[in-house]
This record gives sequence, structure tokens and C-alpha cells, in this order.
Amino acid sequence: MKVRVFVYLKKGVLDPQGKAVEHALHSLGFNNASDVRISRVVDLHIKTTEAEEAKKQGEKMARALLANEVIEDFYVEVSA
Amino acid sequence: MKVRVFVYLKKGVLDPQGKAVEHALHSLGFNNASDVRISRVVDLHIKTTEAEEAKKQGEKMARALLANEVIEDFYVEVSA
Amino acid sequence: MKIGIVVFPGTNRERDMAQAFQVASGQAPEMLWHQQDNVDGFDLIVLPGGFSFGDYLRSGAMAAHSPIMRAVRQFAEKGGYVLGVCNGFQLLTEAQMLPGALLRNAGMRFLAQDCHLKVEGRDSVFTAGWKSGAVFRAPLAHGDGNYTASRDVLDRLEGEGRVAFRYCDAAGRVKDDDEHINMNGSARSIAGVLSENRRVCGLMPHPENLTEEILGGTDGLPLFSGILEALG
Amino acid sequence: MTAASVDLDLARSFGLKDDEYEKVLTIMGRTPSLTELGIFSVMWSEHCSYKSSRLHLKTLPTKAPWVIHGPGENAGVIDIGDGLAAVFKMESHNHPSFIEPYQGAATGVGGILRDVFTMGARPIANLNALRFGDPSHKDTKRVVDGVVRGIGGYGNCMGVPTVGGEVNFHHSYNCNPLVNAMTVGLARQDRIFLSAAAGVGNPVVYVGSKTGRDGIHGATMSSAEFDSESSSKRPTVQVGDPFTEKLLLEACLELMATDAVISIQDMGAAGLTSSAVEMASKGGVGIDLDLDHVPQRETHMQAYEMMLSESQERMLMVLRPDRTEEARKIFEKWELDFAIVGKLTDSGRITVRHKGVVEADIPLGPLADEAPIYDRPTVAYERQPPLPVPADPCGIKMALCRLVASGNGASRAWIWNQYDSGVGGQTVKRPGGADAAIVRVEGTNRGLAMTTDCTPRYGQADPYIGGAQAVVEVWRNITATGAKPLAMTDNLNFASPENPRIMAQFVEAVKGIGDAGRALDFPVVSGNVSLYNETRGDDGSVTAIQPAPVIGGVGVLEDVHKAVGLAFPDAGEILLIGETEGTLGQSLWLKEILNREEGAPPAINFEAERRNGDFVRGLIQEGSVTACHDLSDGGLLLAVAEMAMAGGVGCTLVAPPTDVAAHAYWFGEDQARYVLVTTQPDSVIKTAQARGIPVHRLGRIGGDALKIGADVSVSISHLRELHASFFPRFMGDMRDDAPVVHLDEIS
Ligand SMILES: Nc1ncnc2c1ncn2[C@@H]1O[C@H](COP(=O)(O)OP(=O)(O)O)[C@@H](O)[C@H]1O
Ligand SMILES: [Mg+2]
Repeated sequence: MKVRVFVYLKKGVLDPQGKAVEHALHSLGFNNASDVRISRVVDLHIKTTEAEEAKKQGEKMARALLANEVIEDFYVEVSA
Repeated sequence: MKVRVFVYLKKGVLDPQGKAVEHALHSLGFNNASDVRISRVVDLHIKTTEAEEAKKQGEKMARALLANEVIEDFYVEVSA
Repeated sequence: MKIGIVVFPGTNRERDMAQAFQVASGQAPEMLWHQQDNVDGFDLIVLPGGFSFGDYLRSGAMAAHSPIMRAVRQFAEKGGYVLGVCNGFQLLTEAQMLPGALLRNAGMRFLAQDCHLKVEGRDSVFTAGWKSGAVFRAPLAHGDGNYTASRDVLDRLEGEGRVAFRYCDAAGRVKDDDEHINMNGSARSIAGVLSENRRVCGLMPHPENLTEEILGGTDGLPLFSGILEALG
Repeated sequence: MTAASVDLDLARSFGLKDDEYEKVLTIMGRTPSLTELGIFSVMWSEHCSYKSSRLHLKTLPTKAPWVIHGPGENAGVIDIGDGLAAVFKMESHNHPSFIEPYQGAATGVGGILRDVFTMGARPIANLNALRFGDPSHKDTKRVVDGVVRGIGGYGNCMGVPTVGGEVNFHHSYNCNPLVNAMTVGLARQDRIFLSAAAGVGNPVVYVGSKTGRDGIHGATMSSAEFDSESSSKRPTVQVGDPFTEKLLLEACLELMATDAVISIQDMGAAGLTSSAVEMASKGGVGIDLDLDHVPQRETHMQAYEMMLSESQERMLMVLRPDRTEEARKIFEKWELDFAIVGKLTDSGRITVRHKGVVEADIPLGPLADEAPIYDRPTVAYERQPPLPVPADPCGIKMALCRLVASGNGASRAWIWNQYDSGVGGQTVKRPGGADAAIVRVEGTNRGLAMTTDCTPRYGQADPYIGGAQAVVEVWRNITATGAKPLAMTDNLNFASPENPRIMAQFVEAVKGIGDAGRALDFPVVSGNVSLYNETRGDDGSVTAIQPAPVIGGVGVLEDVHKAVGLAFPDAGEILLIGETEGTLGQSLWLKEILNREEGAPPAINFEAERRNGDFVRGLIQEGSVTACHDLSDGGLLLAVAEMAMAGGVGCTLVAPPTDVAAHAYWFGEDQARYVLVTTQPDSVIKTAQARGIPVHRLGRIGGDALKIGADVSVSISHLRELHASFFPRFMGDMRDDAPVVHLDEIS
């Protein structure tokens, strides 16, 4: 199964990258852009045919390594 | 409108991060994980009510700043 | 006194660290490979700077799961002393042995210049070499040094005297929103913190690179002489 | 990939000329396979064969008693005493750095690091020489940003300090920046590893990263000029992985401490092809490769692709057969791929098999011996006549302020503050601290001094002087720290050698480098040539870069404690060593104040260089000098201002002699000069005069302003602000509320 783990900064945690990108967008003339946040997506294959199982595995990996739960939240999507 | 820009490495381009994460997942015992690729997601607000317009703007921003088209591709999703 | 310096794939300041202890004590620490799962018999474990596992994903994230880290955690739980510098600090937060996290520098660029630090931590071997309130110079070399933690955690750290070092200017002034002083944008200008029992310390700058006149000064030496004196 | 049929058209598209393809047909006695054509085309590319430059490079001085290995190995090796050797080289990554500045520069650094640690040396310092387009050009900011991040990204992660370099802006580099990277490494003299393969039957081993379809035809791309279609060449961009390189470094050094390695060669440009061919040809043996065993990152790779891939962070080695398991364990410990991919033979051929099919079978002798070599035509280069001193439009003070605030005169701190210059714990003089960086040799009292230099304006006007001046400036930079210059590496960046005027530039520059090297006992031990640095516009017009024969130099200090920097100490007398004529031709003053690039550059006098330099070094060694700076771009006053800004202390200078125009005196760029600070001026002057060395009292340190007599006074803090403002403002890092320093505000 294909598993996609979205990892994003918790609400309230400052996003220095997002801030810098927003600033850069403005200086390029995109003045109507705001609330820029940058997240990470980890795509991977899990050797199983069970969507449930794949999702559970993905969540485990996120908790173990892919996300730092002190500052980040995550969610997992599964597709065939 | 909410705009989400996915930025990912072109096929065939080395993804050192993905490689290292895959390795780390294996040493954590997730041996059934493979083909790990890491991408970036940029979420932002665009001040417009037109989905078409928002998407066009998002693509412009991706081309101008958010993606490095020499090695990366991107796609844009819009929601209200 | 037995000191171990942990080497992860990608660690690159282990020799600098060993040299600093050597200058301070005349004795060379031992290098410990990350696959080792035992740190018995050591008095101090040091996690040095570098780019463990390339700092891919997040700085220090993958190293936090290396076999040796289980041993280091147990060592700390039993009251062992642990010092993490730069990547070592990032790693200690990833391993949740210290609170908070280190985000990308506010200016989005790698910072490799000298900063000044104010010594604030109380009752700790890691600050014992200085008088409280002392100011010293130290080199920075990092891309992710922007310390963050929840307000509660920050309040607690401050209340318990667990902010070991704070960024300041040469005269000791702290200004959180001055990018020339608090260069990486850290919350409350925090450059280094202590664990609850004050035996685990993490800091971003590199005192180990200022321990000899010929290398530009000895501002960093009190970290090492202080530890050595306190731990005998 | 569909199997293309091999013919002249395909050969042309691979960069081979018609007569070169004819030669291939003769050597093979048949139509070559696709893989064979690929091998010929990369081995005979300018990059690998040096076909336009070889005849001229042969004239360079390469020998001295302290030279252990000169050009021809992966890097040059010199004796620095105590049984130790310095191993160093410089290499360009110009074309890739325009297409993708971050990865282009990063992989450039990765490549030069491998050249050095392939020889058994631990890299102890990186330097870089950069040329960017005019700051006002649309691409310049993007290129500066990416290149600086890329150099830092790779070097910082490797834990190799970046300790020096140089940066210039000029419109001729608008679409063709130059990124030259230099690495200096340290090895034991009895543990130097070479690339010549030996021992028929011995295993050929591949280590490092897996092979992907990266950068196929990079070697031919770097030899092809840029045109508006260059974007179609984009897929050749390679991505660097400094983490893997760090592992490769540690694994190689660990393996080299055993006696398992017979020979080793990094896979750089032209990857597996050039490493296999070079190892075998140098060793006079044949080589069989079985590509089935090559670690592959992608599926369905063809032989052609594997042979030409430029995937980074890979090495090829010949090992003792009984030690391969020991070697495998080391690479497994470092979590790197390790594969036996072939063996040495006595066939004198390179044979490549893939899935049981022989994909290439080429005689190595002719592949090397019959590589094209060109004696390309030149024209007499029209030199510019000396420039009569132009009128001074703005006065000394304004000119000084404008120079320190200009792109070419501004502080480079914004750049080096992104490079970790202290990692390793041996850096004695960091960027900005001295004319050359100083790195202590770990575990000893010795120091190495290192620097890079070139003044392309001079070379454009007079290529011979351009070459010679780069050498003497490097030699002076090393001397000004008190070190003894030992040897140099070069990186010759020019436009198309097929243009006789450009070829003349090249030939003259090489002559200049050679003459300077011979005169100063400063041999060339390694180097690199980068040609076709030009841009073709949509209208067919060609813009050539200003020629940049960049020189990197290394010197040694027996006692590193004797090194001096350039910052003014709190007190002392300032002396000027050397003759001042006031040459403004091709000077920075002329360029920045009058926007002119005219006239003959300053003349070079090797004898004066040597005499003045040896004298200054002697003074530093005996301890009578507390700061020293050589004079170059911007002349006397810019040098003094740099010393004052670095020390944060002012000085009062005596008025210039009346027989030279004041601006020519202060900003002329006459060579062989140094400014030094001493506490014993009388005895220094006496010795100088006794030896016929020109010496002048320049003034005295003190106060918080730079003053010339009673006429000129500018505060050091103001100069520092101007000096520091260019890069942050240009690169947009300055906060919106930061005070912008306007030149008009100078009163
Ligand atoms: N690209 C660079 N990387 C690191 N250091 C640099 C770079 N460019 C310049 N520097 C440093 O800045 C200082 C001044 O450079 P430059 O003006 O070129 O020196 P010089 O006057 O000797 O020619 C030197 O210490 C040099 O090493
Ligand atoms: Mg220079």
C-alpha cells in the first residue's frame, strides 16, 4: 500500500520557514498571500494489502520517527 | 481561498533525505517500508473567492519561488 | 574521571570536543560508537556537534533512536551527567531528555559567527566554571538553533533556574527581538537549558572551539574546567 | 531508452567532432556500440582529455624538492615537514552552478573533497573562488544565494572548515558564474594512495552511493558553451548528499589505515568510465567490469547509462584479494554499498558486460594515446597602453567610501558567516583575519597558510599579467602571514579555445603563471581547466567571460604562533614596503569611480616580489611585525582601511608625496607592496635600506578615525557600516527597519 504521512507544525508553534516564504512572496509582489505554513510529506510503500494495517503502521512510524510530537502533529493517508 | 502547493522531487532525482529516513525506519524495525520520498507542502491563503484565480496564483508562486523546477515538480490544490 | 564522546554517523565535532577536554584536563576522552548499547563506568557522556544522519528529516531525530541513546537515557536517569552541544542539544530534545525543540534559524540561513552568552544556570556543573551572570564569547555553527517550547515550559525553566545560557551582547544585554544578539530567534534568547536534576545540559554554541589563545581565545574553557573541577 | 543507432549524427550530438569520430571507427575497426561511443565521447571531452590545453600545461613548473606528487594524480602532494604532507587541488563547477546554483556548488565541493581524500588525506580546509554577474543582473542574486548556501551546505555537513576564498562581480559572468572550490588535506607521507591499478586478477570494488541516472553527459556539458537551449540540458543536474560523503570519507580513511588498498580513484566527471579507464591505463593493465553487480538506484538501467552516470559520492578501488572481506566489513559498518564489480586483466582492454552481453570492448592504449590533442591557433593579443592618470572626480574620502561600499570592495562577512570556519578545532586565522587563512596541523606546532586569488580585469587587458599577477598575489598573501609559500594549484577558467583570441588569452596566462612560478620557486602541483565559459545570446552573439586563471596556494609556518593577521593592533607605526608609482590602469578605483576598465594593468616585477616578500616574511618570523597586509585591489588606502576596520581602531597617515597625484598614490595598484605595523620602525627601516628594499613611513595607529594629514577624516565606525552594508542589502536580508546607509549622506 502507498502511505502518505503529513507532518505539520502544531498550531501556535512559530514556523520560521513559513514566515520567510511569506516575506519572500510579498517582495515578489504576491501581496495577497498570507498565513503561509510549510509542512513535510513522507511518502512510502508498506508491504501489506490491508489499508487498516498500512495506516496503523504509518502512524507508528510517525510517532516513532517522522514527527516530533513536541512541536508537530501528523495524519496518515493510505491508497492502493 | 486556501491553497496547497505540493512540491516533490522529479522522478529519478536522488532524495538523500528519503534514503536516510528509509534506513532509519529499517533500523527501528519497520522492515516492510520502502520507496521513501520526502516532499514539501506549502499551505497558504490567497485573498480571492475565485478557485480558478487562486489556483493560477498558486502556480505562479510555485514557479517563482516555492518549487525549484530544475529538480522538482509541483501541483496545486484549492479549497474554500 | 571518565568521559565518553558519542560518535554517530555524520557527527563532526567529536575531535574538537576531545581536544577541549584534553586542553582542560590533559586527558583524552574515549570515543563511543553509536551502535554501542552500554555506557557503564563513565562519569560524563558528551553528545558533540555535527550533522548526525545528515540532519535529514529533523536535526538529531534519527540519532535519537540509535542504540546508544537507550543507554544514555538510563545513565541519565541514574543521575549520570550528559552534555549535548549543538547537534547534541538537538538530539537531547528529540530524545525528550530536555524540553523544547530547535527550529530553523529565524533568518533561514546557517549561522557561523561568534555570539555572546550570559551564564544564568544555577547549581550545575555545566555553569560552575563561571560566576553567575558572567558573559563570554562562543562560536555558533548551526542551521536549526531556534529554541522553542510552550509558555508553561519556558516559565518553568526560568522559574527553576534551568536556563543555563542566554544570548546577549558583549555588554551582557539580552534582547529577544534583536537579530544581531539573539541571532537564531530563540524563545526568550535561550541558548542552553538544564534538565530537572541539572545533570543534563544542552546548548547550541561551541565553547569547545574557544579553548586556546592560538585559536582565538579561551572564553569557552570554563565549561570544561568547571565540569572537571566539580566532578573531580 | 530506445536503442539509438550509432552514426555520425549521434556522435556529433555526443560532442565528438567529425574527425574524432573517424578516429573512433579506425580504432574499433567497426561501428562502436552506444556504450562504446559514450565512453569515447566522455574520455575525449575537453574536461577529461584536456585536448586544447595539454600542450600548454606541460610548460608549467611542477618540480621542487618539497613536491611529492605533481599534476597527474587526483591532487598535488607536498612535504610540509614532520613526515606529513599537504594534499590539495582546486576544481570548477561553473556550468552546473548557473543551472542549479545550490546543487551545482554543493556537488563541486563534494567532488574536490573526494579528490583529496582519495589520496589518503583527511580534508582540513575548504576555500572557494567565486565570480558572479553584475549585481544588477536578474540572475545574480539567485546565483549568489544558491552558490553560497550550497558551498556551506556541503562543507558544513562534512565538518571541513571553509576558511577562505574570494568573490567578484562582473557583467561578463552574468549567465556564466565561476565556482571554483579548493580543498586542502593532511596525510602521512608514507600513506599516500594513488590511482594506478596493479595486479592482474585483483578485484575491482565499487563503494559509496548507488548509481542513478544523474548527470549523464555532465563531462561533455561542462565543455560545451551555454546557449539559450541550456534549459533542455537540465535533467543532468546532480543532487549532492554530504552525509553519504562524510560516511565515505570516514570509511575510506579507516580502510586506508589497513593495507588492503592497492589503488583508488574517485568517480567524478564521467563516473565509472573515467575512473575505470584511468586506473587501468595508468597501471598498464586491462579491466573487466560486470555491470550486473553495480549498485543501482533505479530500475532498468542500461550499460550506457551506468557507464556515464555522474551520481555523486562513489569510489572505485583495487583491493588485495585476501582483504576484500575486511574491507566489506568497514563499509558495512558505515552503511555504504560495497560491491566487487570486476577484475584486472592482462588484456589491455576495457571490457564491459551487462546481463551477459558484452556492451563495450575497447583497447585502452589507443583510447588514451590517440585522444585528440589540439594546438589551437592564436592571434597576437592586443594589449592596452598605460593609462594616463585620469582626473579625480570625487576626492579621496568619497572614493574610499564608495570602494568599501561597492560589491567588489565590500566585506564578505555575509558570505563567510554562513560557512563553518572553525570546525575541526584548528583554525588559527579565520576569513577576514589575515591575507591567507591559517590552519594548525593537528598535534603539531605547525601551521598551513592557504589562499586563492585572481584579478580578471588584469587578465582581460593583458592575459600574461593576469596569470602572473594571480600567482604573485597568492604568494604575497601567504607571505604576509609569515608563512613560506610552497606550491600552488590552478583553475584556468576561459571562454572557447576555438576562438583564437581566447586561445591567446589562455596561452599567455599559462606563460605568466609559469614564469611567476619559476621566479618564486612556487611550482604548480595540481589544477583544473574550465573552457567554453561563454554565453550565446538569442541573436547569436557570444559573451565571453573575463579570463580567470585562479590560483590557490599553500604555505607552511614551522611555528604557527608566529603567524600575523591584518587587523591593526591598538598601537604601532605603519610602514609601507615596496615602490608606489600610482598605476590606475584596470584598477578597482577606475572601475568603481569612473566605471572604466582601461589601460595596462600594473607591471609585475618578480625580483621585487621576491625581495620584498622575503624581507617581510623575515621580519614576521623574527617577531618585529604585529600586523601585515599585502596591497591588491583598491591599493594602499583600501588596504589600510581594511586593517583599521578589522582592528576597530583608527590611524593618522602622512600626506602623500607631491610627485604623484593623490588619488593615484592612494588607489593605484602597483604590485610587490605590503603595509605592516611594527613597534620597532627605526630598526626595520634601517635593515630595509641596507638591503635596498623600498620602505616608507606611512603613519601611526590611534584614534577612532582614518585620517590623512589634516585633510581627510572618516570614522572607522562609519567605514565599517558602509563596508558591511552591501551584501545584506543586496541579498535582501536587511530588516525593513534597518538603517540604510546612503552614500549621499557622507559629508
Ligand atoms: N568565497 C569566500 N569564502 C570564504 N572566505 C572568503 C570568500 N571570499 C573572500 N573571503 C575572505 O575574505 C577576505 C578578503 O577577501 P579578498 O578581498 O579577496 O582578500 P585579498 O585582499 O587578500 O584579495 C579573505 O580572508 C578571504 O579569505
Ligand atoms: Mg583577493
